Amino acid sequence: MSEQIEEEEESLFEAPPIADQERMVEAILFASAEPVSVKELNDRMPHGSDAAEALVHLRKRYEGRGVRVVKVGDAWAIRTAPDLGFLMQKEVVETRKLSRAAIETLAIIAYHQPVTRAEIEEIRGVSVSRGTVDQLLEMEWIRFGRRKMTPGRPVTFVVTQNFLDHFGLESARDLPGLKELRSAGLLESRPPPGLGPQLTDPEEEDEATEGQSELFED
Amino acid sequence: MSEQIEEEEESLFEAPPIADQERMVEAILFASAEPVSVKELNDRMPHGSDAAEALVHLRKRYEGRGVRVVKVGDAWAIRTAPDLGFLMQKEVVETRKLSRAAIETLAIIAYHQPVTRAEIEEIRGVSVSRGTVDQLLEMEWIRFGRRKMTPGRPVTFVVTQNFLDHFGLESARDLPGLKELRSAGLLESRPPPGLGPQLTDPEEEDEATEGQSELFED
Amino acid sequence: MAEDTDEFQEDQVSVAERMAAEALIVDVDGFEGPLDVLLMLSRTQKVDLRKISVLQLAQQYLAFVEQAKQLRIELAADYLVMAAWLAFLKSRLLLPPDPTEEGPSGEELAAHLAFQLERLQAMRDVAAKLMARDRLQRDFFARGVPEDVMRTRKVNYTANLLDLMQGYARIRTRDEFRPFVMDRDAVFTMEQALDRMRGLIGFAGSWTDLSSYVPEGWDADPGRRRSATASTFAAALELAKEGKVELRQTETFAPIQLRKKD
Repeated sequence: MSEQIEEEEESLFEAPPIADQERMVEAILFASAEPVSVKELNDRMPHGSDAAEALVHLRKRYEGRGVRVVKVGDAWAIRTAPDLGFLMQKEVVETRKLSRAAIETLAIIAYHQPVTRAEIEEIRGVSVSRGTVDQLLEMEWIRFGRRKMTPGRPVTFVVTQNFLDHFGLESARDLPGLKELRSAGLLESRPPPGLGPQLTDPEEEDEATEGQSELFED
Repeated sequence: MSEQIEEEEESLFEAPPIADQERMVEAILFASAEPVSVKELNDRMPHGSDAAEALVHLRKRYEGRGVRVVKVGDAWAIRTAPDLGFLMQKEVVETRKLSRAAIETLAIIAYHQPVTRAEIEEIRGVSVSRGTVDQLLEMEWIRFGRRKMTPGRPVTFVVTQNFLDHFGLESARDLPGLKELRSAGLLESRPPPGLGPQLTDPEEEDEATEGQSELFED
Repeated sequence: MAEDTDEFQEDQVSVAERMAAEALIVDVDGFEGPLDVLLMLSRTQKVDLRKISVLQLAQQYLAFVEQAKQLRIELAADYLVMAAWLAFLKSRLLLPPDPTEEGPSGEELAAHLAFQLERLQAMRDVAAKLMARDRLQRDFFARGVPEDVMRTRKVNYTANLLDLMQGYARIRTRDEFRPFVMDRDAVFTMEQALDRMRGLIGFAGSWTDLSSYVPEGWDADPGRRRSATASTFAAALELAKEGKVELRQTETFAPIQLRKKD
């Protein structure tokens, strides 16, 4: 290394070839903790170097690359290309069980669709928070159905194809009924008489099939 | 809408063109002072990317430039070309001066790894002070390897990725003079005559090779 | 004439040797043990370490220790151990081998010492080569402004069909919902069995069939019998583990017997 320095000192006024100067600028910008001005580059490079010209070449070389040579104030630095900023993030994916409120709301929508918020609340016996519905919408497990032809024309919710895919169902009609839930041991006791599966409520039936067929339209 | 989602999900598994992957590897390596493993590169890049292949291209691209793409164990880093060190006086970090004992201990660990403290002492003919080993551990140039399958199951020492990085080695196999030492039989642990073949039982040999490969695993 | 020169050279060497030895003694603290001193001494022989005269080396070392004693320099124990070992080695090398004596020959020991010296020298050489390499942040450099990798947490919520159905079932049967529990009528728990047996083993001085501990009224219905037998067996194992009873069984599937342990 010392030989090299000597050589350079000998050739005091002969600048290294521009390609070498470009390499030097590249190395300095890479290793520096702060942007480096043209003056400092020239001070650090062998006598007679022209950092400004080397920078023009270097800048061109990095065009379209993963990093770019950028001007910061009156100094120069190497920075990540803006479109690759996403690589500087590491996503940690965590899988969590849906909350009980969300599961119940989802279940009601699946079994009763199309169903309004008021109906969900009536079935659950508690109010449904905005966050729960939003979460299910965001997950694309439910979506808005058509408005109900009742006073106020409330919006309804239906389940999506995504929902069916996730739960491995061909249609919402494949969801087991209460009787099957019971025989599968998921229900302990018989429901009080009169509270039978509302899925077969004649009044609702039309709406339900309509809503369900809607699912397969799009 | 659902169709669109499906499409997006499909394209999740279609890797970006290799030229783009090369840019991404470039950006990640430039952004990191520490070597980045191929696994981490793949984890951070879009699904289906092949960082190893992109690295082949990138390495070639930087041949002869002011910075180079270097392999450190099973990780990769960008480092300035060694011939330009003279430009970087400002960036020089003074490393603590190592004692002669520490330097010798380090070399013995590097060339004989995995090696126990007793073996180091055998080679140097003097006991190894706690401080020497502690200093090397603290510098993260050595770490504990797996225990040896000999009576007492002593711990062993191996060199780290930091060690390789610091001395510009791709792997411990590239240590200077390693081949010559091996062919001269100077890396064998030859037991003192009369002590029986305690140290060279075949199990040990396995351990030794395993230990070396261990370096390249993590 | 030729002889003269030789003599002269020999003299020269011995002077150099003497000076080296003195330097060694003065410097004894700077040395890293007896092997290091031996390596230093061996350099005066100016030969390949593999062909070194161990005998001569041993003599040099012993002279070194002798001189150190005269200068009343306190030598660490391992220097003296080495001196004793080298004196032993010297005697082995000088005396004709005794065929009745077991153990390694003088030549073997000498060869090993030469190997150790060569290996130590080799390690020193590569250590120097290693330290002379281009080094990070001295000759080549890492990125000056590393960018932090932001860690973002993304939560994926999930549920399965069972969650969904259980959720629905919970709502539909809310009024008469109770958590799903097994019908315990036909279950004899291990705690019950253990309580029962703790009371009974006091009387089990001789080998008794385990099945006789199954409580009355539990042997008619097969379901109840199974449960009681299983829990009694588990309780017997627990008591054996506590060292309160001994168990034995003559062969596979034969009745299990137990008795109190004193």
